[in-house]
Amino acid sequence: MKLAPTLPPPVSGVIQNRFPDHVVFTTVDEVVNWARKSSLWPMTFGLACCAIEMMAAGGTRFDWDRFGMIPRATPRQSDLMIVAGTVTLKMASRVKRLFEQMPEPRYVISMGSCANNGGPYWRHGYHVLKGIDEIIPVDVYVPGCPPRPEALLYGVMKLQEKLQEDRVLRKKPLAPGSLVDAHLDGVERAPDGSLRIVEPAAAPRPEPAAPAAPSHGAKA
Amino acid sequence: MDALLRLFSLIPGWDQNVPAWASVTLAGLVAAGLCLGFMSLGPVGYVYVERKIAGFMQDRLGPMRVGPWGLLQTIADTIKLLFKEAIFPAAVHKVMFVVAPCLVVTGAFMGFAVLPFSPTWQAADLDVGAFYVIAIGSLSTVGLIMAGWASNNKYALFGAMRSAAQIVSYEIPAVMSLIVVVMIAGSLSLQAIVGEQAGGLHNWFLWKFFPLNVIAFLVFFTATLAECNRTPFDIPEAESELVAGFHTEYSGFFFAMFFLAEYTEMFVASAMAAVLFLGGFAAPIPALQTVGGFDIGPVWLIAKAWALVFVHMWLRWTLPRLRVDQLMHVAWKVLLPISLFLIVVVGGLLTWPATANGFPWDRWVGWLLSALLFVYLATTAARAWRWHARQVREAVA
Amino acid sequence: MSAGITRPVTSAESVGWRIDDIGPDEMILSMGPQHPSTHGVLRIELITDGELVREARPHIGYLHRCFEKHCENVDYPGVIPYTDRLDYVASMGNSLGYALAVEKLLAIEPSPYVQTIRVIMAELQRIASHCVAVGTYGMDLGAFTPFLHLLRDREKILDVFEWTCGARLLYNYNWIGGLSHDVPDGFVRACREIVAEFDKVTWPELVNLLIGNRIFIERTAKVGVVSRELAISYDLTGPNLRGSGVAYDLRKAEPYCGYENYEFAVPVGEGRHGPLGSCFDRNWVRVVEMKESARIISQALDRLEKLEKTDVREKVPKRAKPAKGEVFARSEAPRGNLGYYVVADGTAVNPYRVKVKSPCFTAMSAFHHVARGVMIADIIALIGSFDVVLGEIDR
Amino acid sequence: MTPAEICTKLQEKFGADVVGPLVEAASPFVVVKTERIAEVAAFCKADPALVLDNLLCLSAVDLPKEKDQPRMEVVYHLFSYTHFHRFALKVHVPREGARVPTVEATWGVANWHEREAYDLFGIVFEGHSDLRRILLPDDWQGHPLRKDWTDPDFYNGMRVKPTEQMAERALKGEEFGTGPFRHDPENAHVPGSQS
Repeated sequence: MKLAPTLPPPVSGVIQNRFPDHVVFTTVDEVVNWARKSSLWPMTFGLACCAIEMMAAGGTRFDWDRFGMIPRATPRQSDLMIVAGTVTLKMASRVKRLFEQMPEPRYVISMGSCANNGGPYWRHGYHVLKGIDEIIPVDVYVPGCPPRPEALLYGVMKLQEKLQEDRVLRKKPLAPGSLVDAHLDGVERAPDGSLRIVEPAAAPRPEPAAPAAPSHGAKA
Repeated sequence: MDALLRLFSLIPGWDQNVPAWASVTLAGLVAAGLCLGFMSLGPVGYVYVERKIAGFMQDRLGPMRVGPWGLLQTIADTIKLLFKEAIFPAAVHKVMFVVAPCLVVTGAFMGFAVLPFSPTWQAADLDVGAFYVIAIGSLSTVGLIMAGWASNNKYALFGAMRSAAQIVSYEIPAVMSLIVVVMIAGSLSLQAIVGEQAGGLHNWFLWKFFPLNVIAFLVFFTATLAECNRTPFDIPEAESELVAGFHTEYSGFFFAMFFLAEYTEMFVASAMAAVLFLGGFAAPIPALQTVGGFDIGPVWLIAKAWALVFVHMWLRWTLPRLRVDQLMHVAWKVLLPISLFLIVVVGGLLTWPATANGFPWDRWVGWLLSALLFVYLATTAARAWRWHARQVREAVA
Repeated sequence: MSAGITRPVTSAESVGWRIDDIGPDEMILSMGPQHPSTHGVLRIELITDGELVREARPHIGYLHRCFEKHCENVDYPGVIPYTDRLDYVASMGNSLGYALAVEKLLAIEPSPYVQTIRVIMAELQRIASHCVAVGTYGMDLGAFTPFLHLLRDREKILDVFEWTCGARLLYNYNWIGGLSHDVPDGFVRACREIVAEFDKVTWPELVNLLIGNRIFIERTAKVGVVSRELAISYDLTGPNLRGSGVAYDLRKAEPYCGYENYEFAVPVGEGRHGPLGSCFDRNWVRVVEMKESARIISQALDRLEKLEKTDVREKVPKRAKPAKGEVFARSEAPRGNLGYYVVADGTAVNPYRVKVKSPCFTAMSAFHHVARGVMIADIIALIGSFDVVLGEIDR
Repeated sequence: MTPAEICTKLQEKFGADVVGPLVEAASPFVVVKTERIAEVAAFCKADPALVLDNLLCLSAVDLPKEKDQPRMEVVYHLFSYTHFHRFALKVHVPREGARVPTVEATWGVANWHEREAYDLFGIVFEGHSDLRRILLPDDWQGHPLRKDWTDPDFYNGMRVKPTEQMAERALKGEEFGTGPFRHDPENAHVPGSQS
């Protein structure tokens, strides 16, 4: 079953993802990708323990400014969200909103076990989100509790590698490795060649195993 | 512009065939293009330098990975911002939201029109050049308020109101200390002001009526620091208080425009300080004014302006920021009285009959007042330093 | 598309003020949970009239990680990693407090060698933690550079921790009845170097660059005055209490881990530049405490060299199962008195109930008192001066 | 004063309302009648010989399997910054419909402690100025630190209780990504294509 987040987004820009593979567009894509990966501005967004290690990564010894990373306080001006720490259920809606406030293209690094899957709070944490990928898509997972600053920087470098493969002007394949015209559930090709998301009702959606209505804990 | 027009007349047959208005328009466009290029490329340098300076002061390296020694860092930032989505939140006033950054950039950019890079390299030698720079500089206030209001965000509004209050307040001491220079030069034209200072280091207005003009320079520099929203006066975009101040809701290239305007304003303000007090394009030693027959005035002006920009950065990475009321206190209760006092004394010195009853009163009264002010300021400074040293000593003990 | 949140969370906001609560010229400013200087995920609602704050109301719980529930589900030693994550800036202090509480239940007395190492570690951690506290405080007020200088010097302390127990931030070091690892060879020398460098370089530099700065003093000295009565009523502890002039330090008043063997002063706020109990005083107490900690470390290192080396896991119980009973034990963590109330039911290997009295929780509960009538910029100065860590507030 | 002396003093003042004798534990305490706790608290703070001006900790304990009677306890750990002595008070409340008078007026810090006890145990503090949830979201159902608490499967569409399947994955070491936006090696999205 195909899951909704793996769908490529609908093509909306005038020049974005509209051109075939061609030496000109490839070069332009490379330049843009180089610029994007060289200037990843993270949001100053610390949740818990990992935020201290994130600060250390921005500090004197590890210094992520070497990679061109300047922390920005507002989501509008940041490219990268480093989810550093435990996401609780109360905070989850805020994290999601912050992610939505970031302009495209935006990237997410899930830093630390808690953000990856709930970490040590996985089993008994009645108020802990079981992984940030419950609510937002993640590009790179950095394991550790907390990860060392070097690990975070390695995660950033992995993201840079991933970014260099991105397609800005060129058309996107529907899934990596597949051909451009490969079929994907929930997406159809318009006569002009652009991709369109079909009505969500028609798209297969994951059904939670249990009903989504919260079953209450023991009441007093 | 004169230089451009002369350049045009070198083309055979130009003067005969091209009407004068066309020549002037063309020259204006070319001059504007040059300024624009200078202005847009400038921040590429400043941002890199600022990050390297910050790195140096904080014991780290700064940008290293993008190009050799990170030299391409700002270029990458610019390309990225160009290709970034520009978000228009649902509740913004769209027209104002777009116009605001344009207005801010325009305000910063128009200051270039009268900056004299050399006797001939100047877009327009207005008779009221000094006044023009100040007037056009406050255009950005309008832009900032528009940005804050149109964003429909409380933090942005706070930032806008703070910046309006700050820029309006600090303009007054800046103008007052500018008047001191204007009185000495007897002209508002920047060319004339620089012309008065030509002929070497000792002719700079900085040393005129020593130490009065040194104080005027410091007042002017402090006020422009505040007008550029730089630390310790960066409260309109105080990151730890107002998230990002008036540009909280701006993304992509609109944000880049604010960024551009900030650094351009910094350069214009520093260049103005250099023109008014440090001799502008005049070389410190007359022999260095030309190299191989070429006038290198522009180099001198840019070098002086950059030196002052460096001080801006130095302060930024050293000092904490003031609170709003303390900021107003500095403007209205410290800088304004000092600059008014300077106007009175310098004016008196300039208009006093040179020798009344055969006695050089002007010199004596002038030096006496100067000495009084100097003693006062020197003791204040010494007290402040002693106080700081005592704090440190007591703390360490 | 989104399979995450099925319905918007609106009712959580309903606890805020209503429209009747604010005057005609006032507005509500919501600060946090994502804000650069709320030190984590604190949310503060302010009623402001322009720049003036009439009323402030903190909302917490954005980092509630169910610590107390976990304690009831894991065994006694298993709680220690979770205590590390309470106050993640000062993990050594947290696990020490818990170990002390359970040792009281089990009636274990670790050897002097272990206790001395504990003291060294706790005091190193205090310096490291205050480095972050004072540094971020400077950053809140706009001075970026002191923060990075302090982070740089903190790294050296973390290096020693890493050398000893393998972790940089969360150590799981203070075990019940002992320690997880003995200190490595050369530990004493490394610590001496750190202390010497701290005394010679870091501390004078901090005072010169930040604390003695006129703007810093103007911003902090007359702001956020906490009286002695308010401090005691709201159970402010540690530097926050001492900043209000109460010279109460658990290391002196109820010594544990052999703190009675060391000579050190208890710094209190003196009202140097304004009323007693201001933000400056609280911060100043932290700054001086760092120096006193360095003094304790030097003495403890001397002591460690003279003591006979014992196995640090010698008294660690194989299976910790205390008899039925309960204990409330406090220790002086960098942020104040950290209390653990541990209830054992005598039948299980996991605690029946653990409640943490966290110093940041109580400090934050007094916040609305102090935040009345200040300016927005002072709110930031206030949060920083209480030095809250959200992991400990929300647990 | 020693705990015994404090206990005697309280018994003198409140008589039979100080229910139990002093329990000599690592932290000695007496049990007080629930209805009178506010008065006892005020007395403890005001009496010049006691001056227990500091509430160190207010904790609730759920004891559903207690032999004599299933109950909850609220424990007040007190300290004096004048005489430097410590003492503890306890009240017993029923597990259902627990109500305790607030001591907020005596110690300011009790405000938040009582809110926390209400949030996590469901104990209602009568007379409290602002009794609402403090740690958990307002629309949360139930009180998680009670012993009969079971995790709900979902809260607002977000999973709370891990499924067996997730547990299996975690055991196998497939640690990351259990959510709907999970990392799927076969369908890994191209960077920048998130929506």
